[in-house]
Amino acid sequence: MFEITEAPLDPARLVAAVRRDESGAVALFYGVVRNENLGRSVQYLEYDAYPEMAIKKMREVADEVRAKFEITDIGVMHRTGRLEIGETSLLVAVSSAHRAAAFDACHHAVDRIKQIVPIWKKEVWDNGEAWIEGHVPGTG
Amino acid sequence: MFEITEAPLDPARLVAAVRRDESGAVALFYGVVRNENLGRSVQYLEYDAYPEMAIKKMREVADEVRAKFEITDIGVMHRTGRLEIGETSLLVAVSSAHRAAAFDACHHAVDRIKQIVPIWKKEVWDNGEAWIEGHVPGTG
Amino acid sequence: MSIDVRLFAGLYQLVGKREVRLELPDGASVDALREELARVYPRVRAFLPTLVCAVDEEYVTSDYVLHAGHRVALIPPVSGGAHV
Amino acid sequence: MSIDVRLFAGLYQLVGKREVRLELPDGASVDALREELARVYPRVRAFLPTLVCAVDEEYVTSDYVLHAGHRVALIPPVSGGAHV
Repeated sequence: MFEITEAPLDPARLVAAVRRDESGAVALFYGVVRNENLGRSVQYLEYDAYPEMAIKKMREVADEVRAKFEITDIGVMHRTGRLEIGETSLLVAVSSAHRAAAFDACHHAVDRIKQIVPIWKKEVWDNGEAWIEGHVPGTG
Repeated sequence: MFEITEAPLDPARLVAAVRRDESGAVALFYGVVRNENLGRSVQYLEYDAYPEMAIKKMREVADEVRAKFEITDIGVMHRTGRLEIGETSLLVAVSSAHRAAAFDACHHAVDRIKQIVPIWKKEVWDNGEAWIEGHVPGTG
Repeated sequence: MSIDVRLFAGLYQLVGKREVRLELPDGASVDALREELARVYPRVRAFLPTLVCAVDEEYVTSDYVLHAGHRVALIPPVSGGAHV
Repeated sequence: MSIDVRLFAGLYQLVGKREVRLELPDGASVDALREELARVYPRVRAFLPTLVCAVDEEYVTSDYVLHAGHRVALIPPVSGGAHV
Protein backbone atom coordinates (compact mmCIF):
# COMPACT_ATOMS: atom_id res chain seq x y z
CA MET A 1 0.00 0.00 0.00
CA PHE A 2 1.49 3.32 -1.12
CA GLU A 3 -0.46 6.51 -0.67
CA ILE A 4 -0.17 10.28 -0.89
CA THR A 5 -3.17 11.96 0.66
CA GLU A 6 -4.37 15.22 2.22
CA ALA A 7 -6.40 13.25 4.77
CA PRO A 8 -5.08 12.25 8.22
CA LEU A 9 -3.07 9.02 7.95
CA ASP A 10 -4.57 5.81 9.33
CA PRO A 11 -1.84 3.55 10.78
CA ALA A 12 -4.25 0.69 11.50
CA ARG A 13 -5.17 0.46 7.81
CA LEU A 14 -1.49 0.41 6.78
CA VAL A 15 -0.53 -2.24 9.33
CA ALA A 16 -3.47 -4.43 8.31
CA ALA A 17 -2.37 -4.09 4.68
CA VAL A 18 1.21 -5.27 5.28
CA ARG A 19 0.58 -8.00 7.88
CA ARG A 20 0.58 -11.62 6.70
CA ASP A 21 -0.23 -14.74 8.71
CA GLU A 22 3.46 -15.62 8.56
CA SER A 23 4.50 -12.19 9.94
CA GLY A 24 5.58 -12.27 13.58
CA ALA A 25 6.67 -8.65 13.68
CA VAL A 26 5.55 -5.31 12.31
CA ALA A 27 7.72 -2.21 12.66
CA LEU A 28 5.81 1.02 12.12
CA PHE A 29 7.47 4.41 11.84
CA TYR A 30 5.65 7.70 12.40
CA GLY A 31 7.21 10.93 11.16
CA VAL A 32 5.54 13.56 13.32
CA VAL A 33 5.47 17.36 13.10
CA ARG A 34 7.48 18.69 16.02
CA ASN A 35 7.39 22.14 17.55
CA GLU A 36 11.00 23.08 16.91
CA ASN A 37 13.68 22.79 14.24
CA LEU A 38 17.24 24.12 14.41
CA GLY A 39 16.27 26.33 17.31
CA ARG A 40 13.27 27.87 15.57
CA SER A 41 9.79 27.50 17.01
CA VAL A 42 7.58 25.90 14.34
CA GLN A 43 3.90 26.94 14.04
CA TYR A 44 2.90 24.37 11.43
CA LEU A 45 4.22 22.63 8.30
CA GLU A 46 2.95 22.55 4.77
CA TYR A 47 3.77 19.59 2.53
CA ASP A 48 3.79 19.60 -1.27
CA ALA A 49 4.26 16.49 -3.43
CA TYR A 50 4.53 15.32 -7.02
CA PRO A 51 2.03 12.54 -6.33
CA GLU A 52 2.45 10.28 -9.39
CA MET A 53 6.22 10.29 -9.13
CA ALA A 54 6.20 10.07 -5.32
CA ILE A 55 4.18 6.85 -5.48
CA LYS A 56 6.56 5.50 -8.13
CA LYS A 57 9.59 6.32 -5.98
CA MET A 58 7.97 4.81 -2.87
CA ARG A 59 7.55 1.57 -4.82
CA GLU A 60 11.19 1.79 -5.87
CA VAL A 61 12.24 2.14 -2.21
CA ALA A 62 10.03 -0.83 -1.36
CA ASP A 63 11.64 -2.97 -4.07
CA GLU A 64 15.08 -1.99 -2.82
CA VAL A 65 14.13 -2.90 0.76
CA ARG A 66 12.59 -6.23 -0.30
CA ALA A 67 15.82 -7.13 -2.11
CA LYS A 68 17.99 -6.19 0.87
CA PHE A 69 15.99 -7.55 3.84
CA GLU A 70 13.85 -10.61 4.51
CA ILE A 71 10.45 -9.05 4.93
CA THR A 72 6.90 -10.11 4.19
CA ASP A 73 5.61 -6.70 3.05
CA ILE A 74 6.11 -2.94 3.24
CA GLY A 75 3.75 0.01 2.89
CA VAL A 76 4.16 3.80 2.90
CA MET A 77 1.74 6.71 3.39
CA HIS A 78 2.62 10.40 3.19
CA ARG A 79 0.30 13.27 3.95
CA THR A 80 0.29 16.62 2.12
CA GLY A 81 -1.14 20.06 2.85
CA ARG A 82 -1.09 21.85 6.20
CA LEU A 83 -0.08 19.78 9.24
CA GLU A 84 -0.18 20.95 12.83
CA ILE A 85 2.29 20.06 15.62
CA GLY A 86 1.82 16.40 16.60
CA GLU A 87 0.22 15.33 13.32
CA THR A 88 1.73 12.48 11.35
CA SER A 89 3.26 13.27 7.96
CA LEU A 90 4.83 9.89 7.17
CA LEU A 91 4.03 6.28 8.01
CA VAL A 92 6.25 3.36 6.99
CA ALA A 93 5.17 -0.15 8.00
CA VAL A 94 7.26 -3.30 7.48
CA SER A 95 6.13 -6.81 8.34
CA SER A 96 8.53 -9.68 8.72
CA ALA A 97 8.88 -13.13 10.23
CA HIS A 98 11.54 -11.79 12.61
CA ARG A 99 12.00 -8.50 14.39
CA ALA A 100 15.53 -7.53 13.34
CA ALA A 101 14.61 -7.48 9.64
CA ALA A 102 11.47 -5.46 10.36
CA PHE A 103 13.40 -2.78 12.28
CA ASP A 104 16.32 -2.58 9.85
CA ALA A 105 14.13 -2.54 6.74
CA CYS A 106 11.83 0.12 8.16
CA HIS A 107 14.74 2.35 9.16
CA HIS A 108 16.36 1.94 5.75
CA ALA A 109 13.07 2.72 3.99
CA VAL A 110 12.63 5.96 5.95
CA ASP A 111 16.18 7.02 5.06
CA ARG A 112 15.65 6.32 1.36
CA ILE A 113 12.22 7.98 1.25
CA LYS A 114 13.76 11.19 2.52
CA GLN A 115 16.43 10.97 -0.19
CA ILE A 116 14.50 10.23 -3.36
CA VAL A 117 10.73 10.69 -2.98
CA PRO A 118 9.60 14.06 -4.44
CA ILE A 119 7.91 15.57 -1.39
CA TRP A 120 8.72 18.90 0.22
CA LYS A 121 7.93 20.65 3.45
CA LYS A 122 7.61 24.31 4.29
CA GLU A 123 8.21 25.43 7.86
CA VAL A 124 6.05 28.27 9.07
CA TRP A 125 7.26 30.27 12.09
CA ASP A 126 5.57 33.26 13.73
CA ASN A 127 7.84 35.64 11.78
CA GLY A 128 8.39 33.89 8.46
CA GLU A 129 8.52 30.68 6.49
CA ALA A 130 10.88 28.60 4.35
CA TRP A 131 10.78 25.55 2.12
CA ILE A 132 13.23 23.07 3.60
CA GLU A 133 15.92 21.96 1.16
CA GLY A 134 16.86 18.39 1.99
CA HIS A 135 18.42 15.95 -0.44
CA VAL A 136 19.20 16.55 -4.12
CA PRO A 137 17.92 13.28 -5.58
CA GLY A 138 20.45 11.43 -7.71
CA THR A 139 19.90 10.40 -11.29
CA GLY A 140 21.44 6.93 -10.91
CA MET B 1 2.36 3.76 29.85
CA PHE B 2 2.93 0.12 30.85
CA GLU B 3 0.08 -2.33 30.68
CA ILE B 4 -0.72 -6.03 30.93
CA THR B 5 -4.25 -6.73 29.76
CA GLU B 6 -6.52 -9.46 28.43
CA ALA B 7 -8.16 -6.93 26.08
CA PRO B 8 -7.01 -6.32 22.49
CA LEU B 9 -4.13 -3.82 22.47
CA ASP B 10 -4.78 -0.29 21.22
CA PRO B 11 -1.69 1.08 19.41
CA ALA B 12 -3.22 4.54 18.94
CA ARG B 13 -3.58 4.98 22.70
CA LEU B 14 0.03 3.92 23.29
CA VAL B 15 1.42 6.21 20.59
CA ALA B 16 -0.61 9.16 21.93
CA ALA B 17 0.76 8.44 25.41
CA VAL B 18 4.44 8.53 24.35
CA ARG B 19 4.34 11.36 21.81
CA ARG B 20 5.54 14.82 22.93
CA ASP B 21 5.43 18.07 20.97
CA GLU B 22 9.21 17.81 20.67
CA SER B 23 9.05 14.26 19.23
CA GLY B 24 9.67 14.08 15.50
CA ALA B 25 9.62 10.29 15.34
CA VAL B 26 7.72 7.43 16.88
CA ALA B 27 8.84 3.81 16.34
CA LEU B 28 6.15 1.29 17.15
CA PHE B 29 6.78 -2.45 17.29
CA TYR B 30 4.02 -5.06 17.00
CA GLY B 31 4.68 -8.61 18.12
CA VAL B 32 2.08 -10.60 16.20
CA VAL B 33 0.91 -14.21 16.49
CA ARG B 34 2.09 -16.03 13.40
CA ASN B 35 0.82 -19.25 11.92
CA GLU B 36 4.06 -21.23 12.17
CA ASN B 37 6.98 -21.78 14.51
CA LEU B 38 9.94 -24.12 13.97
CA GLY B 39 8.02 -25.88 11.25
CA ARG B 40 4.92 -26.53 13.34
CA SER B 41 1.58 -25.09 12.30
CA VAL B 42 0.26 -22.97 15.17
CA GLN B 43 -3.49 -22.88 15.93
CA TYR B 44 -3.39 -20.19 18.60
CA LEU B 45 -1.26 -18.97 21.50
CA GLU B 46 -2.03 -18.55 25.16
CA TYR B 47 -0.11 -16.02 27.24
CA ASP B 48 0.35 -16.11 30.99
CA ALA B 49 1.96 -13.32 33.03
CA TYR B 50 2.97 -12.34 36.54
CA PRO B 51 1.34 -8.93 36.10
CA GLU B 52 2.76 -6.93 39.06
CA MET B 53 6.29 -8.07 38.35
CA ALA B 54 5.91 -7.79 34.57
CA ILE B 55 4.96 -4.11 34.92
CA LYS B 56 7.91 -3.57 37.24
CA LYS B 57 10.30 -5.20 34.76
CA MET B 58 8.84 -3.23 31.85
CA ARG B 59 9.62 -0.05 33.78
CA GLU B 60 13.14 -1.36 34.39
CA VAL B 61 13.61 -1.94 30.64
CA ALA B 62 12.28 1.56 30.01
CA ASP B 63 14.75 3.12 32.49
CA GLU B 64 17.58 1.17 30.86
CA VAL B 65 16.52 2.39 27.40
CA ARG B 66 16.17 6.00 28.58
CA ALA B 67 19.70 5.88 29.99
CA LYS B 68 21.12 4.40 26.77
CA PHE B 69 19.29 6.33 24.04
CA GLU B 70 18.08 9.90 23.57
CA ILE B 71 14.35 9.42 23.57
CA THR B 72 11.37 11.47 24.71
CA ASP B 73 9.29 8.57 26.04
CA ILE B 74 8.63 4.83 25.87
CA GLY B 75 5.56 2.69 26.52
CA VAL B 76 4.85 -1.04 26.53
CA MET B 77 1.66 -3.11 26.39
CA HIS B 78 1.41 -6.89 26.55
CA ARG B 79 -1.72 -8.93 26.13
CA THR B 80 -2.50 -12.17 28.00
CA GLY B 81 -4.95 -15.02 27.49
CA ARG B 82 -5.80 -16.68 24.21
CA LEU B 83 -4.61 -14.94 21.03
CA GLU B 84 -5.46 -15.97 17.49
CA ILE B 85 -3.17 -15.80 14.42
CA GLY B 86 -2.67 -12.17 13.44
CA GLU B 87 -3.48 -10.74 16.84
CA THR B 88 -0.99 -8.48 18.59
CA SER B 89 0.61 -9.75 21.79
CA LEU B 90 3.20 -6.99 22.33
CA LEU B 91 3.40 -3.29 21.54
CA VAL B 92 6.48 -1.18 22.23
CA ALA B 93 6.38 2.52 21.30
CA VAL B 94 9.32 4.91 21.51
CA SER B 95 9.19 8.61 20.74
CA SER B 96 12.27 10.65 20.02
CA ALA B 97 13.43 13.87 18.44
CA HIS B 98 15.30 11.87 15.79
CA ARG B 99 14.55 8.61 14.01
CA ALA B 100 17.73 6.63 14.67
CA ALA B 101 17.29 6.79 18.46
CA ALA B 102 13.62 5.79 18.14
CA PHE B 103 14.45 2.70 16.06
CA ASP B 104 17.45 1.61 18.14
CA ALA B 105 15.73 2.15 21.48
CA CYS B 106 12.59 0.32 20.37
CA HIS B 107 14.59 -2.66 19.07
CA HIS B 108 16.63 -2.81 22.28
CA ALA B 109 13.49 -2.61 24.43
CA VAL B 110 11.89 -5.55 22.56
CA ASP B 111 15.06 -7.63 23.06
CA ARG B 112 15.19 -6.87 26.78
CA ILE B 113 11.46 -7.44 27.33
CA LYS B 114 11.84 -10.94 25.93
CA GLN B 115 14.73 -11.57 28.33
CA ILE B 116 13.49 -10.34 31.68
CA VAL B 117 9.74 -9.67 31.75
CA PRO B 118 7.84 -12.60 33.38
CA ILE B 119 5.45 -13.47 30.57
CA TRP B 120 5.04 -16.87 28.93
CA LYS B 121 3.40 -18.25 25.86
CA LYS B 122 1.94 -21.65 25.14
CA GLU B 123 1.75 -22.82 21.54
CA VAL B 124 -1.28 -24.89 20.63
CA TRP B 125 -1.07 -27.12 17.52
CA ASP B 126 -3.74 -29.44 16.16
CA ASN B 127 -2.03 -32.40 17.88
CA GLY B 128 -0.62 -30.95 21.07
CA GLU B 129 0.68 -27.96 22.96
CA ALA B 130 3.77 -26.70 24.77
CA TRP B 131 4.82 -23.79 26.94
CA ILE B 132 7.71 -22.12 25.14
CA GLU B 133 10.86 -21.87 27.25
CA GLY B 134 12.71 -18.76 26.23
CA HIS B 135 15.20 -16.91 28.43
CA VAL B 136 16.19 -17.77 31.98
CA PRO B 137 16.09 -14.30 33.51
CA GLY B 138 19.28 -13.31 35.32
CA THR B 139 19.48 -12.23 38.92
CA GLY B 140 21.94 -9.38 38.35
CA MET C 1 7.45 -20.58 58.47
CA SER C 2 4.75 -20.72 55.80
CA ILE C 3 5.59 -19.35 52.39
CA ASP C 4 2.97 -18.82 49.68
CA VAL C 5 4.51 -19.38 46.26
CA ARG C 6 2.92 -18.15 43.04
CA LEU C 7 3.15 -20.39 39.99
CA PHE C 8 2.87 -19.56 36.31
CA ALA C 9 2.75 -21.03 32.83
CA GLY C 10 3.88 -24.70 32.60
CA LEU C 11 4.53 -24.90 36.33
CA TYR C 12 1.00 -23.70 37.09
CA GLN C 13 -0.39 -26.21 34.63
CA LEU C 14 1.70 -29.03 36.15
CA VAL C 15 0.72 -28.31 39.74
CA GLY C 16 -2.82 -27.27 38.92
CA LYS C 17 -2.77 -24.31 41.31
CA ARG C 18 -1.95 -20.62 40.96
CA GLU C 19 -0.43 -20.61 44.43
CA VAL C 20 0.87 -23.23 46.89
CA ARG C 21 1.68 -22.87 50.59
CA LEU C 22 4.96 -24.53 51.62
CA GLU C 23 6.20 -25.11 55.16
CA LEU C 24 9.91 -24.35 55.51
CA PRO C 25 12.31 -23.97 58.42
CA ASP C 26 13.18 -20.38 59.33
CA GLY C 27 16.21 -19.18 57.33
CA ALA C 28 15.46 -21.54 54.42
CA SER C 29 16.97 -20.59 51.07
CA VAL C 30 15.45 -20.55 47.59
CA ASP C 31 17.14 -23.92 46.97
CA ALA C 32 15.34 -25.39 49.99
CA LEU C 33 12.04 -23.98 48.74
CA ARG C 34 12.50 -25.64 45.35
CA GLU C 35 13.36 -28.95 47.01
CA GLU C 36 10.25 -28.73 49.18
CA LEU C 37 8.07 -28.00 46.13
CA ALA C 38 9.47 -31.10 44.38
CA ARG C 39 8.90 -33.20 47.51
CA VAL C 40 5.22 -32.19 47.64
CA TYR C 41 4.75 -32.21 43.84
CA PRO C 42 7.25 -34.79 42.48
CA ARG C 43 6.20 -34.16 38.88
CA VAL C 44 7.87 -30.69 38.93
CA ARG C 45 11.33 -32.09 39.73
CA ALA C 46 12.49 -32.18 36.10
CA PHE C 47 11.75 -28.47 35.83
CA LEU C 48 13.62 -27.32 38.94
CA PRO C 49 16.94 -26.44 37.25
CA THR C 50 15.27 -23.86 34.97
CA LEU C 51 13.16 -22.16 37.66
CA VAL C 52 14.31 -18.77 38.88
CA CYS C 53 12.85 -17.41 42.09
CA ALA C 54 11.39 -13.93 42.46
CA VAL C 55 11.06 -12.32 45.88
CA ASP C 56 9.04 -9.12 46.17
CA GLU C 57 9.01 -8.93 42.34
CA GLU C 58 12.79 -9.15 41.99
CA TYR C 59 14.86 -12.07 40.69
CA VAL C 60 17.05 -13.60 43.42
CA THR C 61 19.81 -16.23 43.46
CA SER C 62 19.47 -19.81 44.76
CA ASP C 63 21.14 -19.03 48.09
CA TYR C 64 18.81 -16.13 48.88
CA VAL C 65 17.32 -16.51 52.38
CA LEU C 66 13.55 -16.36 52.58
CA HIS C 67 11.46 -14.77 55.30
CA ALA C 68 7.80 -14.99 56.23
CA GLY C 69 5.92 -12.21 54.46
CA HIS C 70 8.07 -12.30 51.30
CA ARG C 71 6.08 -12.30 48.07
CA VAL C 72 7.55 -15.37 46.40
CA ALA C 73 7.09 -16.66 42.87
CA LEU C 74 8.79 -19.36 40.79
CA ILE C 75 9.58 -18.15 37.28
CA PRO C 76 10.05 -20.58 34.37
CA PRO C 77 12.13 -19.35 31.40
CA VAL C 78 10.25 -16.33 30.06
CA SER C 79 8.88 -16.13 26.50
CA GLY C 80 6.89 -12.93 26.12
CA GLY C 81 6.22 -11.23 22.79
CA ALA C 82 5.92 -13.04 19.49
CA HIS C 83 8.18 -15.72 17.91
CA VAL C 84 10.48 -13.09 16.53
CA MET D 1 8.70 22.31 -29.48
CA SER D 2 6.48 23.19 -26.52
CA ILE D 3 7.28 21.57 -23.18
CA ASP D 4 4.95 21.79 -20.18
CA VAL D 5 6.96 21.81 -16.97
CA ARG D 6 5.47 21.03 -13.58
CA LEU D 7 6.68 23.05 -10.60
CA PHE D 8 6.60 22.25 -6.89
CA ALA D 9 7.31 23.66 -3.44
CA GLY D 10 9.51 26.79 -3.43
CA LEU D 11 9.74 26.84 -7.20
CA TYR D 12 5.95 26.78 -7.54
CA GLN D 13 5.66 29.55 -4.95
CA LEU D 14 8.30 31.65 -6.76
CA VAL D 15 6.74 31.32 -10.20
CA GLY D 16 3.16 31.35 -8.94
CA LYS D 17 2.07 28.56 -11.29
CA ARG D 18 1.81 24.79 -10.99
CA GLU D 19 2.87 24.40 -14.63
CA VAL D 20 4.58 26.59 -17.23
CA ARG D 21 4.83 26.05 -20.99
CA LEU D 22 8.31 26.71 -22.41
CA GLU D 23 9.27 26.97 -26.09
CA LEU D 24 12.50 25.13 -26.85
CA PRO D 25 14.35 24.14 -30.02
CA ASP D 26 14.01 20.47 -30.99
CA GLY D 27 16.70 18.38 -29.30
CA ALA D 28 17.04 20.79 -26.37
CA SER D 29 18.59 19.40 -23.18
CA VAL D 30 17.52 19.73 -19.56
CA ASP D 31 20.18 22.45 -19.21
CA ALA D 32 18.57 24.43 -22.01
CA LEU D 33 15.18 24.04 -20.36
CA ARG D 34 16.48 25.40 -17.05
CA GLU D 35 18.08 28.33 -18.88
CA GLU D 36 14.82 29.10 -20.68
CA LEU D 37 12.88 28.97 -17.39
CA ALA D 38 15.33 31.49 -15.86
CA ARG D 39 15.07 33.72 -18.93
CA VAL D 40 11.26 33.87 -18.64
CA TYR D 41 11.24 33.95 -14.79
CA PRO D 42 14.52 35.63 -13.78
CA ARG D 43 13.76 35.25 -10.04
CA VAL D 44 14.32 31.47 -10.26
CA ARG D 45 17.91 31.83 -11.46
CA ALA D 46 19.46 31.50 -7.99
CA PHE D 47 17.70 28.14 -7.58
CA LEU D 48 18.80 26.59 -10.90
CA PRO D 49 21.86 24.70 -9.55
CA THR D 50 19.78 22.71 -7.06
CA LEU D 51 16.98 21.75 -9.47
CA VAL D 52 16.92 18.19 -10.75
CA CYS D 53 14.76 17.38 -13.75
CA ALA D 54 12.31 14.48 -13.90
CA VAL D 55 11.14 13.11 -17.23
CA ASP D 56 8.25 10.66 -17.23
CA GLU D 57 8.59 10.39 -13.43
CA GLU D 58 12.28 9.48 -13.52
CA TYR D 59 15.25 11.65 -12.52
CA VAL D 60 17.47 12.52 -15.51
CA THR D 61 20.86 14.22 -15.91
CA SER D 62 21.44 17.77 -17.20
CA ASP D 63 22.41 16.60 -20.68
CA TYR D 64 19.26 14.53 -21.16
CA VAL D 65 17.56 15.41 -24.46
CA LEU D 66 13.91 16.38 -24.23
CA HIS D 67 11.15 15.52 -26.66
CA ALA D 68 7.64 16.82 -27.17
CA GLY D 69 5.26 14.69 -25.14
CA HIS D 70 7.68 14.07 -22.28
CA ARG D 71 6.15 14.60 -18.83
CA VAL D 72 8.65 17.09 -17.40
CA ALA D 73 9.00 18.38 -13.84
CA LEU D 74 11.63 20.40 -12.03
CA ILE D 75 12.43 18.96 -8.61
CA PRO D 76 13.92 21.08 -5.81
CA PRO D 77 15.86 19.24 -3.07
CA VAL D 78 13.35 16.89 -1.48
CA SER D 79 12.41 17.05 2.20
CA GLY D 80 9.63 14.58 2.88
CA GLY D 81 8.91 13.08 6.28
CA ALA D 82 9.54 14.83 9.57
CA HIS D 83 12.65 16.67 10.83
CA VAL D 84 14.21 13.47 11.99
